[in-house]
Amino acid sequence: MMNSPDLKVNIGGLILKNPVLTASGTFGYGEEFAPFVNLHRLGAVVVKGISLAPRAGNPPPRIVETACGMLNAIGLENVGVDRFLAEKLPYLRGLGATVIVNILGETLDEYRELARRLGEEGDIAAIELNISCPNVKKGGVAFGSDPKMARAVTEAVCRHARQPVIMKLSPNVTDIRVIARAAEEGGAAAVSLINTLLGMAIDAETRRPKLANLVGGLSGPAIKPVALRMVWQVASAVKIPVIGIGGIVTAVDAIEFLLAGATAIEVGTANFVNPKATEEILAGIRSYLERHKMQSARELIGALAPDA
Amino acid sequence: MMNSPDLKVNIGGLILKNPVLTASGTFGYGEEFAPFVNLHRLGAVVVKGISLAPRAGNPPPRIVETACGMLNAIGLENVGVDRFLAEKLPYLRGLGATVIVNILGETLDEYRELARRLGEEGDIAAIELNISCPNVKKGGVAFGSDPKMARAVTEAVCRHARQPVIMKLSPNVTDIRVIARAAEEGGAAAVSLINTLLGMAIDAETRRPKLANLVGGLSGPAIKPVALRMVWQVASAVKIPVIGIGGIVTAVDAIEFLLAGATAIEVGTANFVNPKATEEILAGIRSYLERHKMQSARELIGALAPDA
Amino acid sequence: MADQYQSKAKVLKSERLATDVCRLTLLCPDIAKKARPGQFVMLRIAPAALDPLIRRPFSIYQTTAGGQLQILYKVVGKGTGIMAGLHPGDMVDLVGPLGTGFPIDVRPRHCLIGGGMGAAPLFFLATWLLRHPDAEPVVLLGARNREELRAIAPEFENLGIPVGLATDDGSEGHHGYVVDLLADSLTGEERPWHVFSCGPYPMLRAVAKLCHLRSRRCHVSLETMMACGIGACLGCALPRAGLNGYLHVCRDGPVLEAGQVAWF
Amino acid sequence: MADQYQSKAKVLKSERLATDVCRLTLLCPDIAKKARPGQFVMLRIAPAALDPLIRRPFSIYQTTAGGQLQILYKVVGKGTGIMAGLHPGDMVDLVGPLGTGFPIDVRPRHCLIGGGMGAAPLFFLATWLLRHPDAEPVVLLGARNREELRAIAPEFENLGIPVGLATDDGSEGHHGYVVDLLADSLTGEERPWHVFSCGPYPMLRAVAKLCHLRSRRCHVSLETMMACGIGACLGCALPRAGLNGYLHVCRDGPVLEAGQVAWF
Ligand SMILES: Cc1cc2nc3c(=O)[nH]c(=O)nc-3n(C[C@H](O)[C@H](O)[C@H](O)COP(=O)(O)OP(=O)(O)OC[C@H]3O[C@@H](n4cnc5c(N)ncnc54)[C@H](O)[C@@H]3O)c2cc1C
Ligand SMILES: Cc1cc2nc3c(=O)[nH]c(=O)nc-3n(C[C@H](O)[C@H](O)[C@H](O)COP(=O)(O)OP(=O)(O)OC[C@H]3O[C@@H](n4cnc5c(N)ncnc54)[C@H](O)[C@@H]3O)c2cc1C
Ligand SMILES: Cc1cc2nc3c(=O)[nH]c(=O)nc-3n(C[C@H](O)[C@H](O)[C@H](O)COP(=O)(O)O)c2cc1C
Ligand SMILES: Cc1cc2nc3c(=O)[nH]c(=O)nc-3n(C[C@H](O)[C@H](O)[C@H](O)COP(=O)(O)O)c2cc1C
Ligand code: FES
Ligand code: FES
Repeated sequence: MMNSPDLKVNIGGLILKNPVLTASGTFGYGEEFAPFVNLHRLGAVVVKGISLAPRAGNPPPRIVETACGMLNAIGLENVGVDRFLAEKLPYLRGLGATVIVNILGETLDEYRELARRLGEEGDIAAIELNISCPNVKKGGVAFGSDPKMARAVTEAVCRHARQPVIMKLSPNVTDIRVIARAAEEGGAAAVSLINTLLGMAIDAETRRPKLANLVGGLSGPAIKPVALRMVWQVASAVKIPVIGIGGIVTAVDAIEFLLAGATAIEVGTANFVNPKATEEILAGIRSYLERHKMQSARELIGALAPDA
Repeated sequence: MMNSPDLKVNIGGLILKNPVLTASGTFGYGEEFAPFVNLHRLGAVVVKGISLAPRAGNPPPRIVETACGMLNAIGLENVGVDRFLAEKLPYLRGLGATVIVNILGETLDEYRELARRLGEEGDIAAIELNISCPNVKKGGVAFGSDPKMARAVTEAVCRHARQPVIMKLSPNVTDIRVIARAAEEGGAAAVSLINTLLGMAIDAETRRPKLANLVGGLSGPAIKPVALRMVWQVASAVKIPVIGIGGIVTAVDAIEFLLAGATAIEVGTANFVNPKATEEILAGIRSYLERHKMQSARELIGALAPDA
Repeated sequence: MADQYQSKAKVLKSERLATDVCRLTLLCPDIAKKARPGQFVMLRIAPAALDPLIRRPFSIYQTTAGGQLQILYKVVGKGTGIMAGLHPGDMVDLVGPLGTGFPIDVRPRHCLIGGGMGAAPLFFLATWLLRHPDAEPVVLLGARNREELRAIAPEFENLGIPVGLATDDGSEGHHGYVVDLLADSLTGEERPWHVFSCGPYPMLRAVAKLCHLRSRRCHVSLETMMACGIGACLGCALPRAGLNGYLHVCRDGPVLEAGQVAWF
Repeated sequence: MADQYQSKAKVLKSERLATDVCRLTLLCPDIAKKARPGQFVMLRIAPAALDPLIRRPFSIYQTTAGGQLQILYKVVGKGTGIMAGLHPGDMVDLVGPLGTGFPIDVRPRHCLIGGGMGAAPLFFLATWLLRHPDAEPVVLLGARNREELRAIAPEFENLGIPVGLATDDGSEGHHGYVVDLLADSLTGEERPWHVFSCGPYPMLRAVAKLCHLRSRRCHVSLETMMACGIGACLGCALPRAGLNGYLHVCRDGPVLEAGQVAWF
């Protein structure tokens, strides 16, 4: 009999039990999914983006469905780093989940301070740096589309964090490889992509935008082809691991990202559609490996055949 | 009784009977849709992109379905300008259709020569300049993402064409307004957007790309939120008219683009899904105007209410 | 939050009660068993496709001991349009039971006031209240017209409790808003009144205002756009009274004390 | 191209003939009336949703005077999975009839060789050939196993013509490829043979090669990815013999003379 395939992957020194992670903002603080998923079985739980101070977020409507996708303009509502550490982290710790904290700031100082605070917590496995969220006017967009600023944030965070730092990239740029390389040069242990595409929805009857914020971030299966292309481009442009995100719903989707060069993947909008998505994807990757008689999930990474 | 609403719109001096056009490459040379649509009733028929010499296009597979969209890497297959003028244009002329010719070249000289040739034809209403098709390695991408080159092509074509020139914009850029302004400065009578988003699809079983060309252009309802956002951004960045394209399937979709600031719209992938889409959209816009007691389609242009 | 399930449910019955009012009967024992009045489910209508992508929230209309769960709904768009075409034997996918239910205290008298499909959770509530011998609930129902009202009212009338009716077009009952009937219903001071309401936002606002002026305890069941239904996406935000941040309707609600809400 | 229609068609029957082989009977008089063997339709399976977005091409299996049109199909993915769940009364949307049909010339003898669902257009062709008293068609059918073969073969057998059978697993007929039966079938030189084939690409290539070596006239019905089916998208390209540009299967085909194709 064959051994069960080895699912471990290495994200810049951090060994994860498997390549299936949750995407920030789509999995709450983890607890919300406890009725549906065994959190400790996931590669990691990436929690909702945390800022230094709590944020109330944008006025509603904040979300709207689009064709095979959704727009969100949550406005980075979160409990702030203090309450996160006091109220949310202990629960995940208690379950033995691997925790990655997604952070966001509006200034270099905020990022630095967040990195310092989280660095003090031994059981936070990694920090994911969100410099790409398109919803907030200040900061967000500029950091994510300017390679110099992207590099500066990465450097600042890496200097203060004790954990590996994952830089999360925005797709709303002409050449995402340039930003990925800036993150690599800044010391990022890995890059994750893509964050949402900037989009808009209008109600033809009322003639008003469907989101109070006018524009929002597009996610879900609709964006998968764009995400897959960018992961494939970035994987050959940097030497650090790439985490693939965007429209992953099934194990087949996840495997496509691994083949395109991702070392791990994050499941986002699919968690809303199918709360059990992450565990089902994990099971599906395992049975794919068994069916194809592969020993390790790592054999899939970048294993795209050269020609159609 | 109220008069039937006025559907006429003005694209840089060219008066179109209504704002419903076809998107290049999705309506063949018009003739293919004659069993389904009265071509002369449309605002204009925008034909498949024409180059100076005929092009055979890319090897198959050229298309693949994605969630609420499709990827194509046709490779700009077309009969070339000579056969277009000799074999295709007369049919459309005979039906009394308003014809806009989409053109593509790999050098400034090719664009110039195409503009000159088409300029000689009195019954071509306008030229749409495709500098954004992501499928062809040479030329295409560079012109579309560099404002200087975009301006240079526009100037070259405008100098030689007798018709209004519409510059078609690529969405694969950090700030589409910059390219739109370059086109405006170059003398474009209008801009049309968006062309396809660059995407990719992989077959997890064979581990091969699903398109022989590896990457292709994403179109269809999936991209509508991105298109709508870009149209809204560009409409407030330039003074020339904007033609909205991207995922339009129904009259409601079309009206959303008009509200976002488009003067006219082009229907693309929807023609495959519903060959009668263009005429149905036209009928739907008319009944919307009647229901809302509006005299003219022009009242909808940019009429987005300021706040949600 | 432990008692939440994701379950595939078989369609047992798919009925049309009026032109655009339908009722779906599903077999879903785990959710049916735990559901309380005011709670809702998130329904994935066409699990084989990615459009519609996002689940749709529906109040639970009724459950049976046999593990059945009913939804009363109006066809308003794509998802409900597809729902109306479901056949017995088709499979849907449910997440639930979700949200807070109506707080049930049998000391006061209860006035249940619903507009349109807002009747759905109130019917479930009425059946629960009637389990208690002291309960004397009063129901007020509003609908656009007689046809819609006839799709909703009979099941309440069969409970043998007083039911006041109103239609927008006057084709049955009071010609006007159902809220117009509320003031006259909240009479008798032997027992305090507790008002429960569900329906369109302007109606709930009017109910909340009247209850505030009359110092009646009032709970409303509210709707916002929801992506997850379980408190994870933060999409269902509703301004909190005093504009002190946001409530999240899927988790803090959908049933909220009227005073918690910043009414606009 | 004038005789093409876009029509809403009502599902009359939705049958499962084997584990993954189904047959759909639609009421679609305009298309049924004009359809010829070898032509196909583009089916929009779930017109109320945008996923699956692109129409799916299916050969026409049979038409009736009453305006019915049948499709024989295998459940292979999302679209056909949803098709298999259609109920009588559901509506689908068709574009057709599309493409070139089989060129019918009654002077030669005809050998129809089909693999799997490739049998579908050949059945329509067989019924047309039999309208002519001189026709003596021979049919060869291949399938994965007996179950699949039994879903396909009986209707051919009922026509009272010779039917040769093969299965991949040997559970019925020849154990191996149906092409293995072809050489022995093309005997007798009184009338020239005309071979018509539809099935998986490797099978068609083998048929084309054998016919080329034996100088038999051969038409094949090919499949490529199609978005429009009407010659507009240029997606259905197939390399032309001599690698001299591309054929477009929806318009130049799906039935092509074997010699037109660059076989790989
Ligand atoms: C807690 C709760 C309980 C509800 N209970 C009932 C009920 O018992 N019976 C009933 O008929 N309706 C109920 N609704 C409303 C119901 O969810 C919508 O009518 C339904 O989602 C419409 O789907 P659609 O695809 O047909 O409409 P669409 O065409 O998608 O949109 C039409 C409108 O439906 C609403 N809607 C669509 N998607 C959502 C969503 N994900 N979350 C919230 N609203 C949405 C929006 O107002 C939207 O403008 C409830 C809503 C909530 C939040
Ligand atoms: C001219 C023609 C006639 C056909 N006739 C029949 C028939 O009579 N019976 C039958 O069972 N099948 C027939 N097919 C194949 C049939 O179109 C596919 O099996 C069907 O589209 C699968 O859809 P799906 O959504 O289930 O598969 P998906 O999950 O979407 O994909 C599975 C596979 O189906 C094929 N496919 C999917 N979409 C298309 C498309 N738009 N165009 C072409 N191929 C596609 C591809 O090979 C794809 O890899 C025919 C194909 C063509 C081109
Ligand atoms: C409701 C919602 C909230 C999100 N919040 C965050 C966030 O706080 N930080 C972040 O980096 N990304 C956030 N994202 C982006 C996701 O993490 C992910 O990058 C994106 O949704 C694409 O993946 P998907 O298509 O699988 O959803 C959010 C996405 C959604 C839908
Ligand atoms: C099959 C196909 C071929 C296309 N060919 C061209 C082309 O030749 N020239 C061009 O400018 N755009 C071309 N496009 C882009 C469309 O004109 C349009 O910009 C794009 O598809 C977005 O619109 P849609 O979502 O409505 O399809 C093509 C699109 C498709 C799907
Ligand atoms: S619907 Fe997601 S948090 Fe309420
Ligand atoms: S399928 Fe579109 S050209 Fe053949």
